[in-house]
Amino acid sequence: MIFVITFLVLIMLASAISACVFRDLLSAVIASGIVSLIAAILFYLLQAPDVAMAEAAIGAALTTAIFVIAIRRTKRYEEDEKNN
Amino acid sequence: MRRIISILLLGIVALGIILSISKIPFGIPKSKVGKFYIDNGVKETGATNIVTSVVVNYRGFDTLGEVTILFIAALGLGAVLSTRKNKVERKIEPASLILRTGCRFLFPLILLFGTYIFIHGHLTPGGGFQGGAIIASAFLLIYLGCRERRISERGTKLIESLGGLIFVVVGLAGLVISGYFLRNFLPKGIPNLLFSGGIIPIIYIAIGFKVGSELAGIIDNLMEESG
Amino acid sequence: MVNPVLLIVVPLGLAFAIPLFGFISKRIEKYIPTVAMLFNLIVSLLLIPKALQQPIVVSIGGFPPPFCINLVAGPVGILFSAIIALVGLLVSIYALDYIKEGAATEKYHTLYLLLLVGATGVVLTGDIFNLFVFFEILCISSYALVAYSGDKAGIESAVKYLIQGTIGSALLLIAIALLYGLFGTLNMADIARNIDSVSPISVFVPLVLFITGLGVEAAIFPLNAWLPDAHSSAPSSISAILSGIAIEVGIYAVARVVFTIFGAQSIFLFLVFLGLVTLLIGEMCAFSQRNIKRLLAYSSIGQIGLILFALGIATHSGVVGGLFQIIAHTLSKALLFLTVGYMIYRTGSLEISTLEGMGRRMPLTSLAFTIGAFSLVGLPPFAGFPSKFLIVRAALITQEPLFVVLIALVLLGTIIEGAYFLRIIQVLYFKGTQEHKSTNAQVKREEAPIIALIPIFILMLLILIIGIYPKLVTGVLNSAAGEFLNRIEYIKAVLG
Amino acid sequence: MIYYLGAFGLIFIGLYIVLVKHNLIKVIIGLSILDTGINLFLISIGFVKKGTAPIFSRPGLKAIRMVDPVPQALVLTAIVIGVAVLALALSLAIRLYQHYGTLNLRKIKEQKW
Repeated sequence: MIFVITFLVLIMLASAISACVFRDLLSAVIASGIVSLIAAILFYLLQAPDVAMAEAAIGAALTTAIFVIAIRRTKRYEEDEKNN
Repeated sequence: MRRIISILLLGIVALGIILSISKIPFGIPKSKVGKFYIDNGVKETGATNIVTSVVVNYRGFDTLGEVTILFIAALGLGAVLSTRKNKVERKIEPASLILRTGCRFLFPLILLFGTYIFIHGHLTPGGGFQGGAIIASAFLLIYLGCRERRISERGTKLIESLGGLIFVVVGLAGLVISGYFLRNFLPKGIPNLLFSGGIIPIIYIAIGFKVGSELAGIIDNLMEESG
Repeated sequence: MVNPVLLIVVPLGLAFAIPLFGFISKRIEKYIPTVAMLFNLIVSLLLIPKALQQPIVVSIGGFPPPFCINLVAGPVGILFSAIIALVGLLVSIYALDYIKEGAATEKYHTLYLLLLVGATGVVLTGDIFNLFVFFEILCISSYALVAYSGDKAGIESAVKYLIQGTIGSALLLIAIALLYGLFGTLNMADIARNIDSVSPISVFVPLVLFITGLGVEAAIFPLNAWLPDAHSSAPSSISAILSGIAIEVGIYAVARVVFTIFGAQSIFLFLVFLGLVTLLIGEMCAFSQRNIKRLLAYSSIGQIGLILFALGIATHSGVVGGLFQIIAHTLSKALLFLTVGYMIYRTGSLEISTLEGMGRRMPLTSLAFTIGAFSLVGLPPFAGFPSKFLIVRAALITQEPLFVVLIALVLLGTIIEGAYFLRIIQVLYFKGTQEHKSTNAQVKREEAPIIALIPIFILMLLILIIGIYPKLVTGVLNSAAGEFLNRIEYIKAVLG
Repeated sequence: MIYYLGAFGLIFIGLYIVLVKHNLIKVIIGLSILDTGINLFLISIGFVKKGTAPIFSRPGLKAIRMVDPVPQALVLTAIVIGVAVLALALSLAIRLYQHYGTLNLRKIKEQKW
């Protein structure tokens, strides 16, 4: 069990870091959605089914959808930081 | 430069929090308040889901505030996005047949599931917020599948207001009848039955409708003029 | 029997109902905030005598205090809720005309009412997580209201405000989580009772996180980058509320956390220095401003520094002085923003130099501005004088040489403040009149509309009355200071 | 214990993104990760080893080993607050983009700080 949890936490942190690194905002949003999804699984393992449900429905699904809509109305790529 | 300062700052914060966290052991029960709720929750509120009894009854005031915050966000989003009201005629390209049919097929089922979640909030995991979010995701699906459909703004407004008002009025009824705001004044019933828990199901149904219509309204507002 | 919970619930219910009223008639909507705040003012005034004898503790849901959320309507809570209701009422009357009918007018009025509900909730609640929730109500509605005008500046400052405010609330939530982990309870009195049973170092971290998190909203020195932008680009009625109520509520929350929950004597001197730095930086930035609303915003930072300084002295007279200064600042700054709102409306520019000759074009409004400015500087018959006098006396009474030096610096800040306000008043009355005299002797009078003059006039009167007869409020302030300084009494009142 | 580490990892990555990145949408992503981290931290404070969820779904369930319900209630509130702030922030980002044509906070310097 402990290995599964460690594995999940590591994936979660890795996708959080990749959300920081990605230049493509859409990929970053998907990565942060993965963070939320794994957090929901961890909530379930921590015996919090209510919160797991809320995180999956609100954090993972709706938040990602809102982000995607917002990106569609703005810009998809982060600008290069050096040219300013 | 900015990066180095930020990392230094974060380091200080991290050190402090780790110092403090080392005093909080992991995995042993430490809260007398939580223990009180577990011991007396079923008896005092009639809900078998203790989280629900905490959310709606013991800490119901927080929930009222939380509902208000979502209301503010929906309003503020409307105010921010609507100040320039030149609606561009959107070019709607229809979704593919499979997507459209699938969405139409799933929409009522998801609605049903969301309703189930918030009606059974006091018995099983779930409740008004989860159910409301699921209902909102059903509307999201409709936006993807049938792009010309829009929910009426009047309808969402009406449901939002009524949901909030029901919450406040139920609370005030408790104040009038028993002297405490949000007091669970209705008969508690037998635990584990659908009709139990006094005011909890009423409030959760109101919250479910309110959250569902608010989140759907937020998505609707964001989608507008996005062609 | 009037229940303090009504102060929060009735305006909240009315705010939820505003869209419903909108279905009946579009014209009712804008009167709802006025009605709600009138109700709050009456209820607060009714509760004052009872709250002075004994803090009114109301538990919500009818469970015994540590196990439910409870409201504590002591002298401090009732005092603040009365101020909020009073200023909220006056500004809502002003906004009846100032906010022009548009697509989102009813959203403005709803958000405005909810902002005041959040502020009232913060000052009345006795539970830290509930404090966080009401704080978020206050913050989120102010983000939305700063962006209400929808122009470039408004949106930009709302974004800055939102990012900094959200980081602040995140730190607040971490602090609450740590406290819950340490004590297993969220009730303020319960935490306060047990705070000494834990090693000081592990309590210190939540304390610092609390001060940082709340300090963003209270605009304490390094955390106030958002304030000048947000206050200057919001509509003037909202600037009045943000400057007059929102940051004071932030200061209240800091004081409540430091005094009541943590009882942290070691940090008081730090607060004094923080307040002094905030004061000097605010006043110096204000001095170099050309934009009138930014000037007023920086002056708010300076005043917040002064309040923090006074509270940090942590003697009885010091806290009384700080609370008095809160009242004086709320009334004067609201008055200044309200008058400036119509001056800007007439000239169409925020530059101070364009206000030339306003003393003749809008004599009543200019008079009100002058009174507000004099009160803020602390000239005698106005409300700012007794408060500054009390603070200076409190600092001298400690008889420590350190405080004598510090109070000299505070007076230096006041002199800077006096200098820039005199400059504006000079522009208002004595500049640009020569040309007018030669060309057309009769300058066209363009007074603010009568419905906006009513709240301005009432504020003017209040400033004068409190200035001439400070005993009117010192009674309440004395018991309020007692509530802050006597934790044991507070704990006993809540937990029995 | 690993939960604490995960939660703090998320909190610091979130704060780092907010402090260092210039793109507004990136900053908002950082805020959302920060929120998730705090929620995970709160829930792991309330965890009890070998505990069950605080739901009396079967009549014979013992109350002695149950997870603390209070943090779960708090997190439920915090999640909803988080999504509310996020939606407002994104709507502001959309308006900001309409005004300036960029989301880079460094380039948007109309007003002095």
